[in-house]
Amino acid sequence: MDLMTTGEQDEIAGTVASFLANRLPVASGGTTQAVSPFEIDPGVWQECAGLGWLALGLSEEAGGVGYGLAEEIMLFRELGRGVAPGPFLPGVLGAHLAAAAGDFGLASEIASGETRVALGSPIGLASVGDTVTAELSVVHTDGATLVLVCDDTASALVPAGECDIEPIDPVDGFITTGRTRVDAVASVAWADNAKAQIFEHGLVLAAASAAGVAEAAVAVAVGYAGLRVQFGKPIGVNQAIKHWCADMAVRADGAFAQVCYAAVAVRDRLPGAAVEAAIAKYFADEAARLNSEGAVQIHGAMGFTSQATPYRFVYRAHLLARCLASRAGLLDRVIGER
Amino acid sequence: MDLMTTGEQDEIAGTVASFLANRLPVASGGTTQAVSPFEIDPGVWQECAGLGWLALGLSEEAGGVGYGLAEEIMLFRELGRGVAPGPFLPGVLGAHLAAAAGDFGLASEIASGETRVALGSPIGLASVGDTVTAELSVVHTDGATLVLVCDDTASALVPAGECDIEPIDPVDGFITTGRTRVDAVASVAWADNAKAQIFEHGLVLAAASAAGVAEAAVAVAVGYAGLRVQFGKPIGVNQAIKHWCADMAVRADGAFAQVCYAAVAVRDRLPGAAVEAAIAKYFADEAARLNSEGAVQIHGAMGFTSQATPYRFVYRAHLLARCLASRAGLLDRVIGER
Amino acid sequence: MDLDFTVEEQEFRDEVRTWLCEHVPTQPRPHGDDPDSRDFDLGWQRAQYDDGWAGISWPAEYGGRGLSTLQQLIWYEEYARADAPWIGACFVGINHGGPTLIARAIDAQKTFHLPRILRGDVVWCQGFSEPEAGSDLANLKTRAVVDGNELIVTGQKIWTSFAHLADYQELLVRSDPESSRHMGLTWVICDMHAPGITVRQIPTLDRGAEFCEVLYEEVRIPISNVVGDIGDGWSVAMSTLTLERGTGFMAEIIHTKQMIEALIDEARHRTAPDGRRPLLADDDYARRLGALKAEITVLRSAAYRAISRNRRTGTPGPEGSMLRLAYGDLLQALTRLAMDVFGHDALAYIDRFRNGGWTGAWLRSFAAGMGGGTFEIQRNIIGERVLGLPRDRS
Amino acid sequence: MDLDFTVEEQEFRDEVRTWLCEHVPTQPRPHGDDPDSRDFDLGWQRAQYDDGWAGISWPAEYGGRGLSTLQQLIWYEEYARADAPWIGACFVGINHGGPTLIARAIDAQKTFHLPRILRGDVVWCQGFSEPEAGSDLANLKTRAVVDGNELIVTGQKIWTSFAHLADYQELLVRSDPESSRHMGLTWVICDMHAPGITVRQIPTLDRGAEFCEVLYEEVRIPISNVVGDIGDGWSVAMSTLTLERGTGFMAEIIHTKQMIEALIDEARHRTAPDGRRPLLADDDYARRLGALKAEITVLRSAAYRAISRNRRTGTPGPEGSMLRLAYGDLLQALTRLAMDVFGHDALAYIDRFRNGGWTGAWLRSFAAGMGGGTFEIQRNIIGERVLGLPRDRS
Repeated sequence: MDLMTTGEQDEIAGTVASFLANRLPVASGGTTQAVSPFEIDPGVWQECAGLGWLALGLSEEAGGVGYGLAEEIMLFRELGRGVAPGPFLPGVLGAHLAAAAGDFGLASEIASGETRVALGSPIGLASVGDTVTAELSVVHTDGATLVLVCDDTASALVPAGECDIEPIDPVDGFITTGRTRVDAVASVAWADNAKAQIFEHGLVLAAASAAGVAEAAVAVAVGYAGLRVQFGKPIGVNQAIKHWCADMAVRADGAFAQVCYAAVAVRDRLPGAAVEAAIAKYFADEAARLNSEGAVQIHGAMGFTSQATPYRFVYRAHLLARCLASRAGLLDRVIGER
Repeated sequence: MDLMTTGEQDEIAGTVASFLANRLPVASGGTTQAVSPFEIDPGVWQECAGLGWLALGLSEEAGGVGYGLAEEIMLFRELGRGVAPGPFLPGVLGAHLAAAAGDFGLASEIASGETRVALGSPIGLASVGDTVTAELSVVHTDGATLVLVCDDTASALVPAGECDIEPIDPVDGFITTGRTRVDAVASVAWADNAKAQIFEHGLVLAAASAAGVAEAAVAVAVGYAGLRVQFGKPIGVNQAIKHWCADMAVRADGAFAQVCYAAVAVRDRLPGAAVEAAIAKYFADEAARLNSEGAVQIHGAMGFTSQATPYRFVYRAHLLARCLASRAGLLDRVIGER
Repeated sequence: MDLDFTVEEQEFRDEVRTWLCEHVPTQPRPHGDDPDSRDFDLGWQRAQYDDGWAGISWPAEYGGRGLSTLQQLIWYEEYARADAPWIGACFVGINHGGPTLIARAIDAQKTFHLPRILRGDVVWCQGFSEPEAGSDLANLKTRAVVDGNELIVTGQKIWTSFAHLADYQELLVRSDPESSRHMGLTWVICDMHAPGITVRQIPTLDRGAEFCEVLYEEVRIPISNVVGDIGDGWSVAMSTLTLERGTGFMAEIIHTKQMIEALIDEARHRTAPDGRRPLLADDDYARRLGALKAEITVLRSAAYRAISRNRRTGTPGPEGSMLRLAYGDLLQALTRLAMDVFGHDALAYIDRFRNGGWTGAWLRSFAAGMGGGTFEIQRNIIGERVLGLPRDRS
Repeated sequence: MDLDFTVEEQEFRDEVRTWLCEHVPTQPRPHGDDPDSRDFDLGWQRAQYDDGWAGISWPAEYGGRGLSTLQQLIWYEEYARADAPWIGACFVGINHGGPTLIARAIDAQKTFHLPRILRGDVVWCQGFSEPEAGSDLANLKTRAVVDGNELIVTGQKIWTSFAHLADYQELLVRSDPESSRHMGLTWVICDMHAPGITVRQIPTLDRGAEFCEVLYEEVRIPISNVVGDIGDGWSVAMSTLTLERGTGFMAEIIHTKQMIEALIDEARHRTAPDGRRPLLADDDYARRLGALKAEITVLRSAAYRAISRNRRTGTPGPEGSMLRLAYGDLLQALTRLAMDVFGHDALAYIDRFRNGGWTGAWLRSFAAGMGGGTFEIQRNIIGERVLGLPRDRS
């Protein structure tokens, strides 16, 4: 039993963090993605794919690096900390799904970054299988040729061209978002969830990003509280601020701990893994929300602007909480039959 | 429009408060009522009745003082502040019910303190009318010859002798408590709730007591925070304590304000009065619970003992929250049809 | 203890309701960073002025309506019920600058400015906060040097709402360079079109840009624009802040009460997460909505009691701080719950002035802790001034 | 990153489970104010000792089992799963006094006391807190005067759990009357049967009476009972506190996880407020239960990570404070929710050691913020030591 990261896992995290800091630094100054018409610069995206980010956990026979979920969470935690754009979540899940469906060619196309995948979360009742019928909330629409539709019964990749996605103006203006209703669209690849567990896999990865958001939010809040002087003292000496930061730190710590536990449980198919994954997503979403809100408030009026970074965490927490499954659905999963 | 108390109302409160301080001071030092086998000393009870406390809002033709609900809440607020024992709530409601049912003789027997009434809150589905069938949670059982059973359809007085009440060892050891199941017991008096509104009346009076508990809890917490010195300063200088007290004060203030609003709305049969009463009970129960818990915590280890007073507020808040209607039922009433 | 209104008050309510029903603009207010918002806000102010509804709490001798406390209550209740527009850029003139002039200015200043504010001719803004002096107002550093009959102002202000649209500013400066804290400050009317002023809009997380930074480079302001005496600015500014916490709050409460009712109605018509029933049939959502409805209702009652108390004592008590604190928490809780009710639909940004603009309202609610002192400071005020807890003097 | 146990560890788990299954007392522990509780607690300690399970974390050279970190984890997990008794009156001896002796005592002291503690011959209590020095331990005033080869102790201690049942006390006194704060303190073993000691039990809101006040009137204690040096008591006491936050926490977490599962099961078999369906079919109750289950599960994961970290670094980090803080909040939230689940049935007081003793557990949870520093101080520790926020030095 060892829930700490290994040296190798820490190295993955370090590499991702320094790449993101250099090439995709946490931008502030706008509320919508302004510089480029793309969600992520295509060159940077290809570099990320070239570094193997989309193939970390993919088996070597499917063209992957051969690591597992424990290494993937290190990547997604950093993507959360850096509030990075880019369709990493559906990319990684899509490659796994293609591999599980036996289509190694498609898996490596996705893992190489060539074929981009959007993530479609079903709203209400859906049917996912060799065809897909559902109302979908779609994120990372930019440049996607496939949409990954995923619920707890099955996952499927469907052609984006047949989905007629209507773009919306998203709160998190750094992630391209849309909405659609598909009716019996044929899947390119699909797998039953009992077999491939793409749903639990996705919950853990999304939770890792949310945990990263929660951690980064504490870090900027603590940094500001130590520097900002009011009434002759740094505001961090005040218990109201200090205790707020303490609660945020406890929450962030718990969120990542649960992500680690759930990652191992899903990876090793331990009993109760589905509940562990649901708890990881629920708790990390809450942590990301509460900590990002806390970071805004601790920054005072500055936190309300888009010139400091806390708002980026608020936006991202809001988006992640709506991917794959949300609070009520997750808690129902925690309780089970009733 | 004037939601402040009148001079006459303040006078009632002052009289009640000074009587309670002298004759029924807030006892500490035990977790169960120890001195007497009675919930309230029979002599003191008769004095209270002699002061007209049970007859304040009863019409003069029914042998009452002729005030209304606005004056009754002043009494019940003080009973809450003083965590007083004694079956005041079922007494006042029982007298109103008897009067509404046209039995002025019974009304004045109850109002005079001679006939004592217990309060039975139905658990689950109940039938209340000229006979009563219900599972009942009963408080103020000591010396009661009648039990007031009350829900939002109707209220009834049934003979305690036919109820076979099984006593329980109560958390609030200062109030005698029991449990029973009655099956088609004939009522001595009853009235439809649409006619007599005993249920809403009771919600407002119980809420007034809970608001009083919430207020008294802030007062003792603030008093202790200003006196108790740790690390060379009164603990009240610490924001953690100060802000806790501030939140408690805001809550207590709101609780009593809503009690006043609801009292007027029920008294004057304004539209929406039933919802206002439910909100008063819900919010005052919450305020009593949170403030009594806060008072215990602010007192540190001393608050955990039964030598300081905060535990009395915890006990009483716990009891009041279970009289007539509780959180879930009250909130369902606030939302209405769904 | 009663909730009755007199026949006269009821007639007044009918009059207000009828007028609002006929005159409330039908198009939504332009968003804060839209230059059209100035015209919209001034136009609505002018409409109220034309029919005698401008400055309802201002004394009649200054052109106001001079309503009684209960009439004001009625006005604000009906204002909210009619969904009348947010006061926007007219806020400082009507609720801060104007009342301060009434309290402290000389006749010439009053005669010039008050009618312009009431008529909707001009926009005022407030120049108090500075980058190094946020909550700690007494720490401000923007300096004014007396030069003949002018003040020469150099420095920087921040969080100045609508500075980019404003004609005048209530400006607080340090006129005595040797002074510290509350001493040596001066309150002066600054012409926002004067040379040396640069206004920079600050983008906010709700896509607004009404907060501004204002830079002053040797800006010359006539000494005749000083209100009160040179060096007496703190006392003048404090008379503003006291008024700020006394008026108009009921409109916000009623508006919020309407928001929760609308959200409950929304939940009635949306589908629960299981896809099988209305969202309001889900007990979790229903009770969370019920609890919020209860809280806003309680706040309404507390405000009624505070108003009743004000009527007796004549001055607003410290209860205002308590209500503000509860209100800020509540607005955040309400819009946050709305995000949960709207689920995936909340991914879309919708401006708060537009129909269904819940995401915009949610993002805006992050500012609720910042108007007139943060939550933290409000709690200190309650703890110390209301409850009498000791202050840490270190 | 794994959750695997080796074959040896799994065999060890089987061994623990089998032993506990056969030896855990079947009757409930007597309530804290019952004198039988001493016999019960010592008897259970003796039973563990007899089969080699006493002092599982103590080094073997002192008679302990000397288990590895992971074996301890396994022991505590199985201990909780077997519903083995609360350690009760043996807590201070096993978890405070004993470890301090191991760390700081001389051989003669160790040889005399350690076997007695392990065997369940004696009860120890802790004499640190005083009426005027609660959280502020360095402010203590109970004084000790050296007289030949004795200390003469006069003063008062409070919140001393089980003093009325105890044989020995780890006592912290001020031996230098001129000293202040952390200087001039001495840590000494006090015989609780010595003349001049008066113990008064303090009744608590959960009907317990295990907290005591201890009065010392010229109590003579041999100087040979001093651990460490005279005047070095603070450093000796701090070695105790550090150990306090490191051990046995997993048993509490697992126990709490079992409580929430039992509560969920209870909700499955109770009726919803509407009288028409199981309580667990009510989405409000179900999700509140789900949220608590999630939180305790997260705490388990965080404790696993902290244990993994301890194994690598060899010393428990400040994470202990963080977990304690979360645990205290959670225990209160859990028992409070239980009061809601039990509804009217929660009117009845039931002792926490008895079956269904939820009201007793709820009342006891009010003490959760008081063991090893209040919530407030825990949050200061996290803010300052973990996050590096500045301390207010005033």
